[in-house]
Amino acid sequence: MLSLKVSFWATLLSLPLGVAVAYLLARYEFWGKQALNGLVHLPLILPPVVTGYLLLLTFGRRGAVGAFLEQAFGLVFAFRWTGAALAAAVMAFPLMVRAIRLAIEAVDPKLEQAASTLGASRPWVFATVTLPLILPGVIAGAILAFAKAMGEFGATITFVSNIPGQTQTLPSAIYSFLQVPGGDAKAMQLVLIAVAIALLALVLSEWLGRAVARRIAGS
Amino acid sequence: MLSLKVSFWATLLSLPLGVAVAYLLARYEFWGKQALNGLVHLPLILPPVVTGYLLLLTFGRRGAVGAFLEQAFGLVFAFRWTGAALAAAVMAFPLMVRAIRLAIEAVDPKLEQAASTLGASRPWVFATVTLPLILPGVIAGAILAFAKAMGEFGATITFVSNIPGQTQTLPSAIYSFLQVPGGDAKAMQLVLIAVAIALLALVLSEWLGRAVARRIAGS
Amino acid sequence: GDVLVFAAASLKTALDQVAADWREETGKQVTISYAGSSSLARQIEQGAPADLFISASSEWMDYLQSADLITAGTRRDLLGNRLVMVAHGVEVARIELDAGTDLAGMLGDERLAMALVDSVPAGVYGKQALMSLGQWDAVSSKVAQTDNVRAALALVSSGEAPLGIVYASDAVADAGVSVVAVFAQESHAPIIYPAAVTANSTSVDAQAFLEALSGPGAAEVFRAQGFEPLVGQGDG
Amino acid sequence: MSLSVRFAHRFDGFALDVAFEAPSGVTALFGRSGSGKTTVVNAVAGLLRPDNGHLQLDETVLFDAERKISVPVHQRRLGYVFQEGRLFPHLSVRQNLLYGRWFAACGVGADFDHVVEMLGIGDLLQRQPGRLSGGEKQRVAIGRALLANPRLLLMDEPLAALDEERKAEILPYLERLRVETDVPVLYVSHSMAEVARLATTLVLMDAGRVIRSGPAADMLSDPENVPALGVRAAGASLNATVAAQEEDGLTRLQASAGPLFLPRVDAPPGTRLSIRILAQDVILSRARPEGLSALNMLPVTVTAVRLGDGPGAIIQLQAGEDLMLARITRRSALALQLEPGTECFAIIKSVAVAQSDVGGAW
Amino acid sequence: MSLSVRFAHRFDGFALDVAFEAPSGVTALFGRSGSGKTTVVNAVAGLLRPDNGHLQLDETVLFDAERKISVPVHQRRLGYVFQEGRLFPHLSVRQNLLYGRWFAACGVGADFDHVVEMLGIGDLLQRQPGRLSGGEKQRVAIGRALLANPRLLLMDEPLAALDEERKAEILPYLERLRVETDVPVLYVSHSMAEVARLATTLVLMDAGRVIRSGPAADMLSDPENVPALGVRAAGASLNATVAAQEEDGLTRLQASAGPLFLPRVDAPPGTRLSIRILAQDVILSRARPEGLSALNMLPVTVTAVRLGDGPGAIIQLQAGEDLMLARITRRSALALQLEPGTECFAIIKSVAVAQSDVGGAW
Ligand SMILES: Nc1ncnc2c1ncn2[C@@H]1O[C@H](COP(=O)(O)OP(=O)(O)OP(=O)(O)O)[C@@H](O)[C@H]1O
Ligand SMILES: Nc1ncnc2c1ncn2[C@@H]1O[C@H](COP(=O)(O)OP(=O)(O)OP(=O)(O)O)[C@@H](O)[C@H]1O
Ligand SMILES: [Mg+2]
Ligand SMILES: [Mg+2]
Repeated sequence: MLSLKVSFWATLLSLPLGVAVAYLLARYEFWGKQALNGLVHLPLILPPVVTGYLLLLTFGRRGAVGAFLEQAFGLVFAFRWTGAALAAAVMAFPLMVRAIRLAIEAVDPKLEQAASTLGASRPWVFATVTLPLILPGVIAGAILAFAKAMGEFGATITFVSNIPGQTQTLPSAIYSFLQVPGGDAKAMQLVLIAVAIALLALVLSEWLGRAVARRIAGS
Repeated sequence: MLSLKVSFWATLLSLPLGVAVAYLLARYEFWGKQALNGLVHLPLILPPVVTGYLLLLTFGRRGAVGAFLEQAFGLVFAFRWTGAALAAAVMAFPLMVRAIRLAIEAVDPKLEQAASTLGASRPWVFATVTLPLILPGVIAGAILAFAKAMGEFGATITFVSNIPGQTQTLPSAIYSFLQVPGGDAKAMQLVLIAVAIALLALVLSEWLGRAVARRIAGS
Repeated sequence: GDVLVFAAASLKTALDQVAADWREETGKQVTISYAGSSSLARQIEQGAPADLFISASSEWMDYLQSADLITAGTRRDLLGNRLVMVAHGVEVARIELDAGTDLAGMLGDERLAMALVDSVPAGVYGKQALMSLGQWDAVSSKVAQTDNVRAALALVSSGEAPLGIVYASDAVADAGVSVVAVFAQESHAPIIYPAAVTANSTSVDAQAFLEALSGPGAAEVFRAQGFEPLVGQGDG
Repeated sequence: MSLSVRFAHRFDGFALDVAFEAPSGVTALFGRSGSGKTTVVNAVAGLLRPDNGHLQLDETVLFDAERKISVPVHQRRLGYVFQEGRLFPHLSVRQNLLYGRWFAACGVGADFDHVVEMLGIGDLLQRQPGRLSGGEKQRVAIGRALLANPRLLLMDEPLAALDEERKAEILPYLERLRVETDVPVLYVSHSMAEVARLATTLVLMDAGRVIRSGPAADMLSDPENVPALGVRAAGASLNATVAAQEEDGLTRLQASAGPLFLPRVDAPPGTRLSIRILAQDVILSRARPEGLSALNMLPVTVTAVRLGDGPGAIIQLQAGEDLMLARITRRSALALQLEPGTECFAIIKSVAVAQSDVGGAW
Repeated sequence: MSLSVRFAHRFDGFALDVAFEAPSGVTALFGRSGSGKTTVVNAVAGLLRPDNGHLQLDETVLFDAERKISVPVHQRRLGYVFQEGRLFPHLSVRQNLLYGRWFAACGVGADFDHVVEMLGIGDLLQRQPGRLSGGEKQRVAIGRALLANPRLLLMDEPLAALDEERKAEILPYLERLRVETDVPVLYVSHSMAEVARLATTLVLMDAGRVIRSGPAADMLSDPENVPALGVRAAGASLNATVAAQEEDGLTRLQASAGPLFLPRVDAPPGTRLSIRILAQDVILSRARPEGLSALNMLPVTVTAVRLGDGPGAIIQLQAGEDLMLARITRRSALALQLEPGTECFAIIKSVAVAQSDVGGAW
């Protein structure tokens, strides 16, 4: 199903960036930190329509970045499912970053220090100590992002429209049904499907997170 | 400004419940835990319109809960700013719970054990050890919720509609401007205001969270 | 698909039906993207691959036309609609709406549900109608505005608001409301759903589907959904 | 008050099965790393729920697997000094110290100023635990437990991180606690010196089982226990009364076998003390030697000779009314022809008796 | 290899200003709780950036405040045993042990199986650290540091949580490390016995300053240092050669002043050993006493008498080519009329010399 594909890729591809940004925000002080922080939260604050519109202006075919990406890499977002994934990723990004950042802040820097005394450089410390320890947080972030992506529709429909088979995600289909008299029943069916999928993902992630946490606690 | 008031109360009043639910999910195993977890995440998954509609059916004047609340306490949500706050709170709840839950899971149970050996009962342990230690997480959760509340509009307008001066929040005003050709400029002005407010809250909370964390680290 | 249509969301039921019929007839596939007229128009402005645009108001079509984004000569007024007042409940007595009606009194301290009166077309028309009846000043403070007509209808249907102003096409299928009055056509600007082939359409079938939409078969479908087909009233 | 412990518990890879009585006074748990000491203490605290067994403090059943009783941790009124500190990072040192007070049934309890002074943490009261040194943390943890006004003290290697001087300051306090209150103390330590000084009861653990337990004085002076305690820890206690403070800084005590001179013991004449004398600090002589720097020579009678497998021998001696142990080489034992009934002299250097081996009243 | 340390740093409420040299071998940092030992080690590790100063390992400048040099922690090639363990909770014991190996420049380094066996953690390799006892954690931490193939070992109270037996197993290994490699070791400990056994260099710290530092043998046999070290820790080392293993389990050694009998020392005849004899374990006699259980009597000459304020006295003795210390009461010193030049006999019990006081080659 398209929605699944969109949410999956949106989550998967934004995860590394999310971890990177969260790490940056949690562990470094730099000029413009608050600006970055604000930028990350922006999609949460803005009405989705505005976000979608801004995406359209930036990543649309006529948009600055969009045109460049198309020329340089043949990468088109506008009115493709990739665009839906982009919109979902952007909307879900603040949730993901927050969750991961909280997890990073909870890691005891003393363990990272111990790793560095044993010869691990910063990237290695991150890969071998920080990352495994924040895994439950990363999973939580990913699941939040996935759920959000499954539910996202305001920005998506504004950015890439609602083209069946191409950019129509579950929520935008729900939206269309809700716009016409008598569509409620149909809409509710779709809602149930969406809820079922998201809950499944949720339970899966809970279970995964628990397993990881248990492994760490060693009990 | 109404949006501020709505977001503020939505955040403030849902905070205790958020902490309670997060604690429950983080520290206990019980029958129906996954169901509760799913319920909490529901507003994230569902299109906001659907959430708004469900709120209308439940908390509307003719809704089961709404009618009861009106009779029992004279508490009316429909077409009041209180309703907008309710909608915002419901929409923001998953974000808040996730953040707080992550923080709780990062607290070392050994410290809680230490407190209980010193005579603190469970609620006291929570109040004197767990809560202070998760404060940065609670602040993060609150700020996420506040930001989300500031940006929330789909569920709000569906539930309490848009009564200027009573339930018209910033996002719905922005939406209105975007509906007419040439309204973009006006909409962007409002967007800037919204962004400014939210960023202010963000910076404030960052600062607060940092102060708390520094106090705990003692450095 | 052979033709990609960008259409206002309120047309979904009818358009889906027409598109299905047309495919049976011609074997051609029509794909329809439903969203708010404003979103769709902006997307077309940004190069969306739409072949045909059906707007819920003239405004957004004018906007595209002035930017030369629709093929000259293909624009036509496809449908009209009527504005009605609905009340909560089944078979509610009709209301005589004129300057003397005490609409505010009927509402008491309850609300009149409408779409956004300054931006969403149904709301704009409703406000015009109430103004022409001299009712606006009395009820303006009691209006509950929603972001689309369907939400306004839901407010009435659920009993949250006793009265609401919606399109006739919306009132058709909702069992929880009854139409208590139909606003006179002259009391507001004409409600028109214009359609046009976009300027950068590459589909050879777009014009054909537009013709089919204006045809008698389509008219029947539209009428069944509460719309008023305006065949032959286009400007081009 | 008295604590009775009997329970079994399994981790995967480790099984624990213990039973012992801890009367009032200090009960020391002694055993190798990994032998299950912390696990026992955790079970008594209620932090671990054993698979089965029974825990009782006086009349109060704390835990009973069969009757499904388990008093919640916070109602057990404990003072627990954890092996790893566990200070509350968000509270200042002062708040940490006073934490237990919030919940303590009002009662006399330890005096704040006194505890702070003894632990030498007066300068640290406003600090956060994150800014303390390892030993400072441990001292605060001790203070926190003492100030909680507990009915049962659990101390898991409380002094391991501390230097000798600081230990020497804290030990007398713990001793006084033992003497002045009847709070039972469960005390885990690797240091036989601490154990010997403090313990009224000694529980020897190995691989999850109690191998021996009983009154510390008996356990320590029993030659049979030497292998378990380690040869360097064996020794016995003499009971003595302070006779006089002499002017060159020595204190003269009277034991039942004769006078004993020790470096200044701060106690008025008449005080009854228990003095631990390590077996390895005792030299035996058939004749009364002359011209030695050692001041103490007690006439004793050999009551038992235990030749070990190695080069050493443990000789049990009757010194007046008390028993003593001497550890000498097997070669000397043979050379001196020591056997039960042999009369000889036990030579003890004054300075070999550490301040930490001079205990409170008996 | 040699480490040179000189730096100053201020916390609020605590100022540190130290300078010392740590040549290859073990440099022990000794001082009270809170005197700044961990802070020094952290600065050497690079975990703390001092306000100013200079750190150098051989030719490599690790830190220089003026030249703004600070080698990143991970390039300093350290093995750091932290005061609080700091095992990686998400890795198994085996993975913890091998962590440093991933990054170590390939080299010979310590042998995995050997270290595991010595530390007695063979059964724990598959466990997570959360399921270890306190002492087990500390042992894994020691192993992790040893296996990192370091150029500099930092050990902050590595043995504090361990029982005597385990200590006795680990100490010889550390000693061998000292002898066989030239990795400098900075060693923090509260136990004078450990320090005396291991240290080649001794740094005494108090309140953030180095009060004395120098070669351990000199420092320990200098009567002037007795107050700083604590009376019970004072003592000196005799150099001796293993002469024969006798059949009753004793080992005969030859020191420059005469023969010494000790409980079995596992070393072939000819091995040169350094034997630490605590001042308090020495008894002095003007005449050669007869019929004593003590086997070792060395003819010595008094070289210095230091009467303290208290009841004790420290006597420095020339025993052949070595110096020794004896701690006796002031009363005995006067009674025996000891003064520089006096000839007498030093009596040392064989069993009083602990295995942990018999050190490696000199
Ligand atoms: N959660 C656990 N799961 C499995 N084994 C455990 C667990 N906790 C402790 N153990 C094992 O139980 C044994 C006893 O542990 P305990 O902590 O009681 O030892 P201890 O006597 O306190 O040792 P130490 O002196 O080193 O602190 C150890 O072998 C340890 O590895
Ligand atoms: N972050 C900090 N801020 C302020 N003071 C500190 C900080 N860290 C340590 N101190 C203080 O510096 C002094 C030295 O601490 P350090 O940890 O070096 O002591 P230590 O000699 O290792 O003691 P211990 O034997 O107890 O571990 C202590 O008085 C401690 O309170
Ligand atoms: Mg333990
Ligand atoms: Mg330290």
